[in-house]
Amino acid sequence: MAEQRAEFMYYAVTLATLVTMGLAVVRAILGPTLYDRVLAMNMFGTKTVLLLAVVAFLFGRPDFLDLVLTYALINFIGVFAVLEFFRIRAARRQDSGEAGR
Amino acid sequence: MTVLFGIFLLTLLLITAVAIVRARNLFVAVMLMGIASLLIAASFLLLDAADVALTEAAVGAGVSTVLFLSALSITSERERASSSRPLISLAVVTAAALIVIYSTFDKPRFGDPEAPVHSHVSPWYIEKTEEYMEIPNMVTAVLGSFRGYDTLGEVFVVLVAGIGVLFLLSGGPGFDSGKSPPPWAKAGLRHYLIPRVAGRLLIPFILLLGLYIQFHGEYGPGGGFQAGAIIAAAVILYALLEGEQNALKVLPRPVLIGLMAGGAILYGAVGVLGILMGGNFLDYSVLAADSVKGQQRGILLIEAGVGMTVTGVLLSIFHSFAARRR
Amino acid sequence: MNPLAAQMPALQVIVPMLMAPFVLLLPRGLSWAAAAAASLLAFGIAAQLTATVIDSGPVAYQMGSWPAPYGIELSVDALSALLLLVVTGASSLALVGGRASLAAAVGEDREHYFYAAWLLALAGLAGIAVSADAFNIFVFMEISSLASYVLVAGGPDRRALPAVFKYLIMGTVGATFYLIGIGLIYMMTGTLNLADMELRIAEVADKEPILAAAGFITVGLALKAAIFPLHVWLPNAYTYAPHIATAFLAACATKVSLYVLLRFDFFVFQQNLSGHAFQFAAYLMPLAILGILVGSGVAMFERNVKRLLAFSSVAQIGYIMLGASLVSIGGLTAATLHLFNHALAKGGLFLAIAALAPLAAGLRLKDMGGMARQAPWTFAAFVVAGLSLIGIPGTAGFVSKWYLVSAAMALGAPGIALIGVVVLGSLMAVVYVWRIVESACFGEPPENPARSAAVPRPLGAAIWTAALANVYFGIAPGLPLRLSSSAAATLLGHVPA
Amino acid sequence: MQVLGIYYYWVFAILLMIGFYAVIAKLNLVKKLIGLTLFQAAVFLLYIAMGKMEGGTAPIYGASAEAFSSPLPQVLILTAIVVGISTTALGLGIVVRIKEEYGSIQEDEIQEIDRR
Repeated sequence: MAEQRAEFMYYAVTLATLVTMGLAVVRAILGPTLYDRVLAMNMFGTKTVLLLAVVAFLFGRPDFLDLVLTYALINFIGVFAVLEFFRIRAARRQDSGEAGR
Repeated sequence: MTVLFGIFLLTLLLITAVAIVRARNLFVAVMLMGIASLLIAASFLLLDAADVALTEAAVGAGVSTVLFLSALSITSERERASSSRPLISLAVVTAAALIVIYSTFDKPRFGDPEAPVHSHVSPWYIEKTEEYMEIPNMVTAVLGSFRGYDTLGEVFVVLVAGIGVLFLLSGGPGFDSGKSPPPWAKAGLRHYLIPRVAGRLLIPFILLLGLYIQFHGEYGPGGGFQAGAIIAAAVILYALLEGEQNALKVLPRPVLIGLMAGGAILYGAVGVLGILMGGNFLDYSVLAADSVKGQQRGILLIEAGVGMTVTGVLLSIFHSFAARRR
Repeated sequence: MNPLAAQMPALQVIVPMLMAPFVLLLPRGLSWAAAAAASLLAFGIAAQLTATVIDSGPVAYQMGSWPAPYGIELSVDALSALLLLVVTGASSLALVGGRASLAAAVGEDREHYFYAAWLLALAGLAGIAVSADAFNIFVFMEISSLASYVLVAGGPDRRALPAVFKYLIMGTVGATFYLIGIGLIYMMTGTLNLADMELRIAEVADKEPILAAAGFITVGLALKAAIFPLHVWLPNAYTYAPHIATAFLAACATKVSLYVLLRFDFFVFQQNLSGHAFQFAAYLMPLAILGILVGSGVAMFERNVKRLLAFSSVAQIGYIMLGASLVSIGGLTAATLHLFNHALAKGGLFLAIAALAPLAAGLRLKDMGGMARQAPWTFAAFVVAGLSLIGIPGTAGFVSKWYLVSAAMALGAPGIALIGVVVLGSLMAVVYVWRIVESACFGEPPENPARSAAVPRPLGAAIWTAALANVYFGIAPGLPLRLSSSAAATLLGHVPA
Repeated sequence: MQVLGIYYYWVFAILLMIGFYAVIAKLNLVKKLIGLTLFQAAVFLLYIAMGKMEGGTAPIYGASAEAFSSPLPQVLILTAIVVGISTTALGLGIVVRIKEEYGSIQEDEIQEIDRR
């Protein structure tokens, strides 16, 4: 009984996560600004981490949590790469703006 | 229920793919690529491919995003003018799609345990991994030993990509070692307090995770390639935080080239050792008195070689791109 | 048997392959020597393997000592031996002769990357030739392709870059098509080993996935082999690559893809797809004929010498396909023999171009003026190789065309038309080779006199080796003929009578 | 289960074609590379889907696992993913050099410059 209830919960959580992922994708595609999309991608990464964690339990292979950890850290680095990209872009625009003047 | 999950993820994937092709801004396309890659990785996990899911996430969402962004920050992010001959292209594509869909008629039922894929070669691997190697992860067993020659080839594909990027970006008008890059190019995110603190805190853990994935690959999902990508990602994170120049001080270019060449040589040397000890190339069972021990030792060594080469190549490529920003 | 002899198929690949990372680590001055030594050693191994194959038939090798369908198997038969000779021979000649020319094109500070990539291209091509595993062929195809992108990108002209980008895109699409094809076959048979595949595919031969797989593999490999109309990446890639790299790639890169195509068509599909002979005749023969005519036709009007020769390569690939599409002993002998002979002729021509290039800045026809007087010996070798390309009796090119013509003759009436095509193609070759000779002998020398007329000794030696080989194999075609007729017999042995 | 099976192959076909369309129709070189990545990803999906076995689990010996999905397609795709990223990296290197030499990453503009 308890197991069944746990499995039901796993399914419910997975479903909820999937819906959130869908929403994040919608935001990423619609935009409108770049920052919306960056945020959406970051959120999507987080949701993937959650999804995989739940699925690992659902499949009865909790050893897959290693994978989840990797996803979380990779996602983190991805955000930093984007931040650096924005920084360089801003700096370059400033440079070329000054050169233009 | 899992059927529904699968269908949902795949549908999202298709929508994202269309959005990627339609996006005018290349930066947006790269962001969406990251999402698509995570969707693919999640689908892989639902299909029982844990190792592949790990690789796809590390490569698709991690490495390839970083590479595309580095390239975009040198080139430009707007896509001008749309497409050439869209109608002809669409016709070609539709024709090819019909052939592909035609080809899926009369294929074995999805998941059928009697399908040739599951009944011919695979059962041998599933059965013999235990007997010959005594390691739980069959993917690592097949990758490292049964089809170790493919993996050797894979390492050299990575190596040639590294050589190629180094070759291309060590010439041409953008290459000028005498000129120092503008101050903004080398600063990194050093002046932003929160990213810096949070990032620096995480680097050791990422390195630790990388080492874990490297040496745990025989027991769980993971292995040299994934570990190499993760370790490279940790160093790239350091470079993003502290500036590329400082990362080069920690791991200078010659060290990186040494890593990439050394890993490939290590892999090859293990293979040649097999010949010298009286077996065939890449025969690990002769490496120790006990053939099971020999196999385990061989797989451990070649995975280390893969990890070294991948780390070296990814970092060399990253630095080559970063050096071009001016 | 000597224990090392049993390891030859593996050594053939790993000698050049493992030398590549060492080239990265060695002091800069040694990189050329290391590359040339590894390449010569590989040539020695290829010669040894050829001798073994001639003496005692095909050699098989189990990687990692795992039994065949589970582990990866290597196998060397007459066809692969022929190809190995071409690949390692072209690489060795080009490397030995090409040091100065490459240093000028690539620049000494990044030379070592170039030589490492060269070795990996060589290892990749050799790896395809010895492999008996469908997926392993894909992996080595990618090594050789990525490495050859690097080689082409080493060209001094900036136009090399768009050319190599196109090459990369089309090459990757081709390789991915091939991957889809073997995926579908794997889905239906559960195996990747070619010999095992041949057995197991018989049960499912008429299912749709196999038909689609045949299509994907053929199109993918045709892209890589630059079979007309999928050749568009080739002319620019050959034109803007460093001259020595062009000599190497023109001699063997597309040939290896052709080899894989032949292997799949004859070993895996031929006996299993109904009406296969008909398919060959129906689809590949017209393409081969069009390739010969269009390639030669464009070459006749081309003004850049390297591009002219590149279009001629498209035509020559047409001859090889034409021979194969006859699906007869004679046709296949002619095809495999032409594979060898064309490599000799084209390799020699491009090597000579490398020697003449410093004298003729843009390598357009009008830049060639006075070449025959400025560098008479080199130009004489160029003419010898050119005659072989045309197929003049006494040169290697004649032998393969002769076999092609006699194979076509066996067909009866339709064969006459094919002979017509071969003769017409050869006449067109006379025209485009003559255009070069004409401007070199009678053209006005360019206004600024040449910077240096001296051809480096090793390059001269390499050019004359190639030219004399063209004559030698034209008069005594024993070795390649033996290999190619044995290869033809093996290929046809897989076709039900 | 069968619906999902068919759906996997259809998604493979459609994704393949979306990527292929981007490769042949788009003029921007980076976009071409992005298309190439999608194109290859579709093939990965084909292989992994054929390796799935009903009732199987990931091919790692575990406490309760008895039936396993096939490890071989997974190994092949691991290699293919690595090959894919290598190609992309080399392609991006070429694009960067093209941008420096021509000041553009649009195919039509580059052809225009060369014709001059």
